[in-house]
Amino acid sequence: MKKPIEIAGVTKHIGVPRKRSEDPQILMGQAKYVDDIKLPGTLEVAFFRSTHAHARIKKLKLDGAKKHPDCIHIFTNEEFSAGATTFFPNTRGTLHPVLMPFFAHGKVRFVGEIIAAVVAPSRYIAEDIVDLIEVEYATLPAYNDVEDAMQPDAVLIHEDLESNVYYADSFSNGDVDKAFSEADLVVSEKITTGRTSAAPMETRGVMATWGWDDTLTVWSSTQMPYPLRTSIAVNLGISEQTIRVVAPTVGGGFGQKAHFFPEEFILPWIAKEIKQPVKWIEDRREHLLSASHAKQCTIYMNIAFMKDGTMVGMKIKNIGDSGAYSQYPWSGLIESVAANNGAPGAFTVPNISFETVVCLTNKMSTGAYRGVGWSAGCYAREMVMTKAARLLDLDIIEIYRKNFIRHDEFPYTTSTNQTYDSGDYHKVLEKCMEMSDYEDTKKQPRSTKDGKLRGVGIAFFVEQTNWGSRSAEESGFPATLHDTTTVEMDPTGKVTVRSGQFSHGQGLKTTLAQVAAETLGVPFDDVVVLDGDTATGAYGMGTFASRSAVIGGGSVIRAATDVRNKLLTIAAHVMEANAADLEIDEGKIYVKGSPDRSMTVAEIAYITYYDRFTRPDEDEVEPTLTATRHYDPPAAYANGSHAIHIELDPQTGKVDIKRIVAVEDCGNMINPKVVDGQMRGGASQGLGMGLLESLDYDESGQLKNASFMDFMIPNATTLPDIECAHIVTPSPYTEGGFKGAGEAAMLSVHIALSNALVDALSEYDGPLVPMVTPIGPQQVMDLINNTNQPQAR
Amino acid sequence: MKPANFEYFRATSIDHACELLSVHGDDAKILAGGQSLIAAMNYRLARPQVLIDISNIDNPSEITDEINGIRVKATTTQAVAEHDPVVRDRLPMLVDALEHIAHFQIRNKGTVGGSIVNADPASELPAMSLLLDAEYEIQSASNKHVMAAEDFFITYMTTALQSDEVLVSILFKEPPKNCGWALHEVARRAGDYALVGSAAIIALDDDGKCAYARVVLFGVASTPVRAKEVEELLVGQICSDELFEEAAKRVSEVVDAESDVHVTDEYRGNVAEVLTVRSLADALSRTQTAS
Amino acid sequence: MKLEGTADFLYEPQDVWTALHDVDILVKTIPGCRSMEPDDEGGYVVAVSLGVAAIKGDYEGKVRVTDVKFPHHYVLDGEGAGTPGYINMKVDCYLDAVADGTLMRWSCDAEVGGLIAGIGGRVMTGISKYMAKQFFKALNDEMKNLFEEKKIKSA
Amino acid sequence: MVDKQKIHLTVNGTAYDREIEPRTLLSDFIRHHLDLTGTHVGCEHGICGSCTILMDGLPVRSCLTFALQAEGKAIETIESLDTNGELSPLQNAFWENQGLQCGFCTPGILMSMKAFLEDNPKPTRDEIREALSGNLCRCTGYHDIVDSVVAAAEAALSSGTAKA
Repeated sequence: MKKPIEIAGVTKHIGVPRKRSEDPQILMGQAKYVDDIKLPGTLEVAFFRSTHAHARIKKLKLDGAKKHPDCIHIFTNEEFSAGATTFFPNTRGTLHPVLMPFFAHGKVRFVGEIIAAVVAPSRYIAEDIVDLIEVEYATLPAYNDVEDAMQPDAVLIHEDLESNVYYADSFSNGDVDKAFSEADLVVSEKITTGRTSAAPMETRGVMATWGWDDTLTVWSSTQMPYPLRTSIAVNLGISEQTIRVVAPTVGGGFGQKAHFFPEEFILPWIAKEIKQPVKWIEDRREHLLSASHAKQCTIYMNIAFMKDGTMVGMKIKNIGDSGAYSQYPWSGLIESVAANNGAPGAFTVPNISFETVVCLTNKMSTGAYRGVGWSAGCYAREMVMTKAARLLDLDIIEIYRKNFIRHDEFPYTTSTNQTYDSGDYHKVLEKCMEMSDYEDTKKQPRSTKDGKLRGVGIAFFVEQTNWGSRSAEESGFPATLHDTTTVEMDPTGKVTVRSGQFSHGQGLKTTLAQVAAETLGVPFDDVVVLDGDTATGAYGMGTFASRSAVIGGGSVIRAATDVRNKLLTIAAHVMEANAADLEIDEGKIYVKGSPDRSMTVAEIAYITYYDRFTRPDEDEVEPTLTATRHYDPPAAYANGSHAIHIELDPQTGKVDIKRIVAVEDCGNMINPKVVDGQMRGGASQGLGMGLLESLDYDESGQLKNASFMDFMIPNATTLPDIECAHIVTPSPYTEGGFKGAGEAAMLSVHIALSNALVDALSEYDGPLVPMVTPIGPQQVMDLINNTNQPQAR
Repeated sequence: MKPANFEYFRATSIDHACELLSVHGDDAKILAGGQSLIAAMNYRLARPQVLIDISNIDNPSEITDEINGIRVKATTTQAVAEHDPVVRDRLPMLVDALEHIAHFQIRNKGTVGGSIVNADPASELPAMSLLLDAEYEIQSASNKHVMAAEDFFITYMTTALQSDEVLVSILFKEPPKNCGWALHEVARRAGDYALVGSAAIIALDDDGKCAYARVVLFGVASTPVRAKEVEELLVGQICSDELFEEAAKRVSEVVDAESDVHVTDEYRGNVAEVLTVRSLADALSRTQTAS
Repeated sequence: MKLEGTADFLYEPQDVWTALHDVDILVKTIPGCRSMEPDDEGGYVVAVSLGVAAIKGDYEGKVRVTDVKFPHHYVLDGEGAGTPGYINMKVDCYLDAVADGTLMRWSCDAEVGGLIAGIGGRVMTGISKYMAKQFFKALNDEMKNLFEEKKIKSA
Repeated sequence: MVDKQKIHLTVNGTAYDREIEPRTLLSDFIRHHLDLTGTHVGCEHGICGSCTILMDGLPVRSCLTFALQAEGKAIETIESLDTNGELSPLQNAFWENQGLQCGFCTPGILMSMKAFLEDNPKPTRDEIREALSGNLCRCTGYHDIVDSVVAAAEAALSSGTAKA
């Protein structure tokens, strides 16, 4: 493995909590999101979507709708000539693709599936016309629960499959049966995690227009402009270089917008058919019905323990709920495959075996959402560990310490063949315990004066970050992922960074500029980062899976280092010095030890471009100061810990969150303020999963809470301040020693919450350990009512 | 999510609104703050063909001090009522309830009358109407009449208000001096509709017996419910936690609890009992400090 | 959505049965019923306007009576669709002779889809119960007019 | 087809006369008729608060208001806060304290907080959270927004004016 580049010079920019350059325009309401972009003559699209979860379409009646005076056109599967798939060639060949058609043909498989697209002068009118469309359905049994859909006699959701299970695999390492037979305690539980949605505040949206020269421009609220461009080219049969994809300001994605959705192909196609720009802005109901869902798994978790808390074996069956289709590019395997491959977490689990099953149901398909797989997988493992701790009369802390991978064991290859690069788990845990007064709080009485129950919970996570090809491989995804950056220093010494990453809230315009300024030795304000537009960036996979700081940052370091070296070579020639003796600092190049012998970066840049008499010969050094570099790094594993204090009302099941502590080790930080922001945002989403969020379907496949009134995400009173701290163990493998930070932030919050609940109820007969998410008042009361009254210890 | 077409009329007065209603009848809906109606229209659940907007009549917000209580013009925004000095002084429990309605941005536009006519069993003002023996002044083109809040609520979003009638004002009666009151609700987040809510008023006579009691539950059944059976058990008695628990047991007889996506009917029944005990206890503690 | 209830009638089961199968009576008594026409499959095509307050919807659908055991039991099968969504339901009805007339026990298993399912869920059960109540009240009133003389003079 | 109706109102100090369909939501009127796209639409049923604007000085949901209901009213939107590109103290506090990430919810939050701080120039963190509870944010976990509002309050007090 190549040794990472040392960042030269004094660190003036990396590690600085600077404020974000993208913010002023947002704060002034000047940032442009998809729906803010106006093209003259733009028509609007509204979709007619299935109201049935599983049915054959007997008759589609468009006559009434077409008679509407303002109906420009109605498109259905019949007119949609292009290949009807959202497949992207980026997953295992053996897997049945289970593709989502752009338009339903023959049958519908979930409520919200697209049947027709109406084009009209405004969204208002388009919806009037949608109301006039009629369908005759022949209904089929709908499946909400994977374990019903798995039954041999279940009706097939996709007739070209033999069963609703389209993926089943198993893995084993060590002697699991022996471990279980020799263990002092085996805890076996069924854990189910709720179906949720990333629910970014900006819903999805697409606008498309064709130029006079047959070039296509697509604006989409996406996290991955380049893969989307390729996918549009492949699926619509357009040559890729004539397509420009722009991701303008995007109002959050969290993984959900790192997919290809039918709308992103339908709109460009419609624009071509009707020769006018078209726009579709998803409304919130559409969003909850038909933007990818996440995190719903049914997990049978069995762990074998010794009396002292040592984990000797783990047996898992993880059944992923794929929804009605496989969502690409990641496929419906994303939850359960990622979960099982990361099953050992922070622990040495010598003997492990798992089964991974992915099953179809009649719901919107499951896709990526912050902490993919691990949110559910870790929860299952940890709830079983928590129950074991109670049965063995240990604190979960003792089980953690007993089983942690020690800092002197890195690099450490887990029993599922993931190679952890770095970390100091004990140190992070101690820090979190200390900040949260964990041990002292445990000594306090549970009951408060006003009849509430106090509880404190802690949890620990390891997160695989920076999805390049190798991270993906270690998670069980044979995907090819990498990124490219072009660094250009122009004749005036100013710097443009062209990135394939794309910032939609993460502040990459700031952090990537910090990395470039650091590497080049120029002032921060001299650097501009271009992202989100395939016309001005460099081919990259986009921003998701905690990858951008590491892969984007790493490729910036590589390209900027090339430019820096070239700059120094030329400066050495011009200044008649030895390149090795030159230093660059904030735009000034000087000879080490004698700062009076100096020139500015701008002077050298000018000479490089415009003064062939002064600069070295072309055959010695090529003119211009540009470099393009690529990066596909080894996996790097972040880790961290959350602690939560709650007050529980045992009569109503209401949980109040009193304190949240978050400690994270994401290696070297580029901008600690941005990292804190990630930690706090992630904590809130983790809490949402643990406390509130659940897309509830009824037995006939109807989503019962298709609104923000009943599908609840945290508001400002749901959670308190979030106290953050950082432990830094740089990754020895990655450029800059960075590890990812984004998803880690939500991985153990819901676990800490449940542990706090367990602690609050620790004086009840039990142990009472929740095996579900979310835990609303109902679930808390169910937990309590399954037992006798409190008993004095 | 865009509303369907409708014809829009801006009423200059309540009389004008009634006149318009008599013309357009069943197809017309009154638009006040619109904080529930417009949401339903955006979803196209509601598709009235005619909207009669009373939010811009002359001085829509009017609160008058009357001998036996406070009269609030139906078009008064919840925010105005919430901050009105007279209301704060004479009906603090109403202020408490108003503060529980959604969020301040909603209360700036949502009206007192609108929330009552919308008759969501989980919302606070219908419950307060029962708690404060409210009387509704109702008008149509042809007549005016007064209806007790008790007779007003039929089921979810369904009231005794006829399609040609407008709610003009609400008289919230002032409970006995030195009474104590309390409101408790469980919601999943601040500002959400109550999963279960309970409000109570208690006044004591000179020898410390319960002379007056009001107990109301909301968010539990298909309408807000006044729990007379509970009140009867209290009046004339010396208040105690035991008595409250005894009385609260009757809640289950009074309410026909409903299930939804958040909690079961059983949860609602049990927690209604719990919150009733709490409201009563807090109300009592406030009576003692009141005089 | 599952619902059940009972209704008392001061008439013999066969009279109640007659009323329950009389199209004119049903049109008058089913809340929001606009029309009910026999179809060629032995059932009826029904048009109803259902809803509360501003939330109203027009539905067109079919009803069919099956498992007929005159005058004690039948099943009402219905399906309807309209802009707010669709409703499929099966109502199981038992008519038992009791001392002062007939006791009707009914249980309804309804599947509701579309907008109302996703947004109106919270109110659906309550509203349905209320409409059932309305229906039986209206039915009793109708029967008064129709066969008052047959009314059972209970002791 | 329903006839259009006349509307007259002022937005950020500019008077506008337009003819619109009665069903036009104020949010769409501001965004698409006046091209003031800083006001965002996140749910269209009044829960998320992204579309919050000031109507006669009071924060309201522009998605739960028909444009015609704003007849004769004075509307303020996010575009009114800065002075020729110079951030207001409130905006600046959000920049300094990273009170935003993706920024979609930010305009609604700024307009809500502007009004809130005028009513309550010296709020506690809990009061701020209560006031923020009508504006959903999916990115920040709210902590940094609360910090921003605290900072804005302090800035306003030290500069001797309650105006945020």
